Amino acid sequence: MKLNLGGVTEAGRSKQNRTGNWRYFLPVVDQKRCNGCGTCELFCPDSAIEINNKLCLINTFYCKGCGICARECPRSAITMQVERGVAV
Amino acid sequence: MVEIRVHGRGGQGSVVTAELLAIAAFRAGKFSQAFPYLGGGGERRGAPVQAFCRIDNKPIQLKCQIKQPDYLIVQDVSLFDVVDIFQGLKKGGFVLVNSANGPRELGIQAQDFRVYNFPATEVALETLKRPVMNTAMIGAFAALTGMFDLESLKYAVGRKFPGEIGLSNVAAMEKAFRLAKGSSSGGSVTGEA
Amino acid sequence: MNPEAIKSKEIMQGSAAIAETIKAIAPGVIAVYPITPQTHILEHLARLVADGQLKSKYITVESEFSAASVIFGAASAGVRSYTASASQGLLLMTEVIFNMAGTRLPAVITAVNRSLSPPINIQVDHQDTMTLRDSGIIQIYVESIQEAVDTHIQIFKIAEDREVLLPAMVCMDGWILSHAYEPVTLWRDEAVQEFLPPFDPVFQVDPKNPLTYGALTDDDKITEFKYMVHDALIRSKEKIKKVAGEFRDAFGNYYGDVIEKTYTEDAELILIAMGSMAGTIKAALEKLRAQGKRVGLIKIRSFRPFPDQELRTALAGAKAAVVLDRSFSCSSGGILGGEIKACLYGQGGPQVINYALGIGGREIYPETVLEIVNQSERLVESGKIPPETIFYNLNRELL
Amino acid sequence: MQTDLKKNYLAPGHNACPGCGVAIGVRLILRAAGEKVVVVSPTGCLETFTSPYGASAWEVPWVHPLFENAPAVASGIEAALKYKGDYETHVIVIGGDGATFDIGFGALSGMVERGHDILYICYDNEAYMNTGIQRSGATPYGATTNTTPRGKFSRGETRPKKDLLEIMRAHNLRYVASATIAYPQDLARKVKKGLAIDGPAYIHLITPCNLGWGINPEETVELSRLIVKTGLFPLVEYEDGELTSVHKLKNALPVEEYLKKQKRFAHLFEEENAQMIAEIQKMADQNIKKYNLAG
Repeated sequence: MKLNLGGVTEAGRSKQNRTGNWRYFLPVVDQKRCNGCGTCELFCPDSAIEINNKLCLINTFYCKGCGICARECPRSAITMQVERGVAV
Repeated sequence: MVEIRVHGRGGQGSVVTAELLAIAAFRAGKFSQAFPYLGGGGERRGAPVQAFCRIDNKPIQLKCQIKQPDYLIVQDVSLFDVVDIFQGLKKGGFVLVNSANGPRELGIQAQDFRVYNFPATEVALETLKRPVMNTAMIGAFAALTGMFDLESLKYAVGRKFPGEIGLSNVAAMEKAFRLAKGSSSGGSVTGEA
Repeated sequence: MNPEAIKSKEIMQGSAAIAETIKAIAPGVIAVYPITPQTHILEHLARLVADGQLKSKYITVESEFSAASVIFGAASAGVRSYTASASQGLLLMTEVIFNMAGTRLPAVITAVNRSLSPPINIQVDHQDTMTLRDSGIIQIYVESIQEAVDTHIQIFKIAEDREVLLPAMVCMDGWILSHAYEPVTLWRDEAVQEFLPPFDPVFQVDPKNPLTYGALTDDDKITEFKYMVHDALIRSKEKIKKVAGEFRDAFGNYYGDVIEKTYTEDAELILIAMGSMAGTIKAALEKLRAQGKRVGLIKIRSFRPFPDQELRTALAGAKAAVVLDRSFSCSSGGILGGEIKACLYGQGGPQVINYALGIGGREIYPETVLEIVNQSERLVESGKIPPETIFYNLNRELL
Repeated sequence: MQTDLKKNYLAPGHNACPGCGVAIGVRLILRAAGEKVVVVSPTGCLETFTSPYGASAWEVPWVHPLFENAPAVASGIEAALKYKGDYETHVIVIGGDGATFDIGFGALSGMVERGHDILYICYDNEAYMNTGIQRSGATPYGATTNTTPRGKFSRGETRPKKDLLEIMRAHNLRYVASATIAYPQDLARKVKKGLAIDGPAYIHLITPCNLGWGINPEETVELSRLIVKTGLFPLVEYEDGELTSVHKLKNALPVEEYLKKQKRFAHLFEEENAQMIAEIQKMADQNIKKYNLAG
């Protein structure tokens, strides 16, 4: 693809990047405890959480596993679990 | 081509003198050019200043200072101690000094040039109530050289200084012109060849 | 001259003439910071804004660095923008100028040439703008106030051309042009506007189309981005030529395209110079020609883009090229001289004699030119042309 | 907790470190600011992790010029938009503490002094993090960085950080506030206020850097909360020169609670440095008194 003049580049193309493979720990949501308040979504630096119909969904394509969601969840509904295949 | 060099100190309107002469010459249908030399780093009052004016019948290509002037205008006698005023002055050249004192009293050994003096500061103080003598010097210079018509000079002063200040400067210039014209053989103007 | 395009024919100060021309060009944003000898331009513009004659956003910034940055921002938002500076101010802008070129923003700067510190000196030489030569900015040097006026009108058209999109600079000698009074023809605003189409950028900062400016790039693309600037600057040469021709058609004035040749056809010795000294050289040439000396002049209008091919062609028949540099690169010598040697190397052109002169306002008189021509003739005759730059009238007693 | 605006203007897939405080801050800022914005960012972490060519994370127009000129570039953009008759689009600068306190301070001062209608937000992580943790004018007393290391003769940064909030107040801005990412509603409200006023506004946003502060990625928000709760970073708001809101602290926590979690302050807990902690406690107490946080 030809380069744009002056290095001007299109919006939002970072979405193509898989940052999920940076992860050692995966947030796992206990949907019974979760009430879909959205605190985790608000604090997720990677825009990897979606609250859909009061349901908290982790986008593992992007989630880097920082654990802020688990730490900040007011109902302790998220736990960080060792990612499969990752030696700790 | 005629080349005029103006010597003065910052604040005496020397740069403007060169500009006014250039404007007047252009008004009279000539090609002309004026520009300053501000040595010593800038636009400060009291610092020695030189300004230059060229007048010709064809477009002027030269973009340099005037090394061998035909005419010198000296706005401040104190500069004789500081600057080599006469440097490069052409044989038969013309010098107008702002002073009530004649060349001999000023200690000028006129050799191959003519020196005139005119008390422009006095005229300026009388007319403008301020010691800004450049327009008076221009009036005297025009009268003594015959190089400029008064109408073109009045236009130049009016363009540079619109309003009241322009009118009083025109008055100073006209007064100096009359005085210098009337006494070019003596009186307050001394000529020496 | 096209009489219908004329607004006035007056003797006026160079700075005022530039300001009046900028008014006709009507940039949307003007950023200003005072530095001698450029201040008269921005003061005149301020009066035009104060009187409502100029509708630009006039921004009095806190440094030249910010002046350049403000016009960077305005240009990124698709608005024609302008500033003027000199000397240290231009160097303070350096980082932004590289950034403007790389981001392909066609803002215009009037560079009123002045020496660099230390020691501090407010007189003319070309060290300031020549130091910016690697940035990607277009640089056109002018000889007279009229040429400065006309070049400003041309340069916006060149810079804003979609095939160019680079910042541009009109380099005019401090004092000799900025503070001089010369007869100047100013052009009617309508005629200027007709000549100069509105700035129509390829990209612009706009919430309707959210683009990212100033991206990060690694080694996989960086050479290509930089090459694109290099290439656009080379290609701007054709635009400079084209716009010079269009200007002649519209207004009647012409100063050559990227170079201007005077008496070069049969010349054995060709002087090469930039800026106002070309006028003094032309006056000296009249005397030399009257003496039967076959001496000519090439005035370089466009230093960036560099007129390499044009110089090779114009110099083909000459015995020697005498390059008069108003700047130099420490330990290497005259900058223009060095570039001309490089462009002639291996091409079978004339020998190059390089003088550095006119530094910090040291005057260049017709006599200076005559003496340099004499010296150069002797050097050619002796076959002992020094490879290094000759510092003309260097007072060794002071060293 | 309510998340009133779901639109995300910082796309996922950016290169911020896991748990990055700046990324959280920028998401919250953009969410509050909405679509009609132009963001200008100086060189820094934010610029680096959001802007690879062909992979930008920005969903709003965004300009990165240089390290030290974002406020001036923003000034030019604001002037150009107004010149074009666009009075709706907001211009926001989001820059780090290095760009704000140090290298770009002149440009910031000029921008606000000239009265440009721009919201300037400093994300302050208290050192040059992008270049690998070197001190800045925002580095607090006692903190170690790679240019203020613990050594035989050194116990970290020797000077208190520059009080930029007061410096901006001295510019007579109509709106000056401090915020952290730990209080997102407060931050959103302040961003909206800063944008609503005509003229320049300044928000000082504290955002921990995990790497630079020596904390775990999951602790970012927690540390932003602790710095407030100790009184070391009061959340305040000035409108037209008047202090109009403060975040009250019923029982301020001792500064140790905040300091002990960070490797950059680890040496303060050595016996010989106890006085330094007392110094820092004094700073917190002065804040509590100055803003009447306890009352």
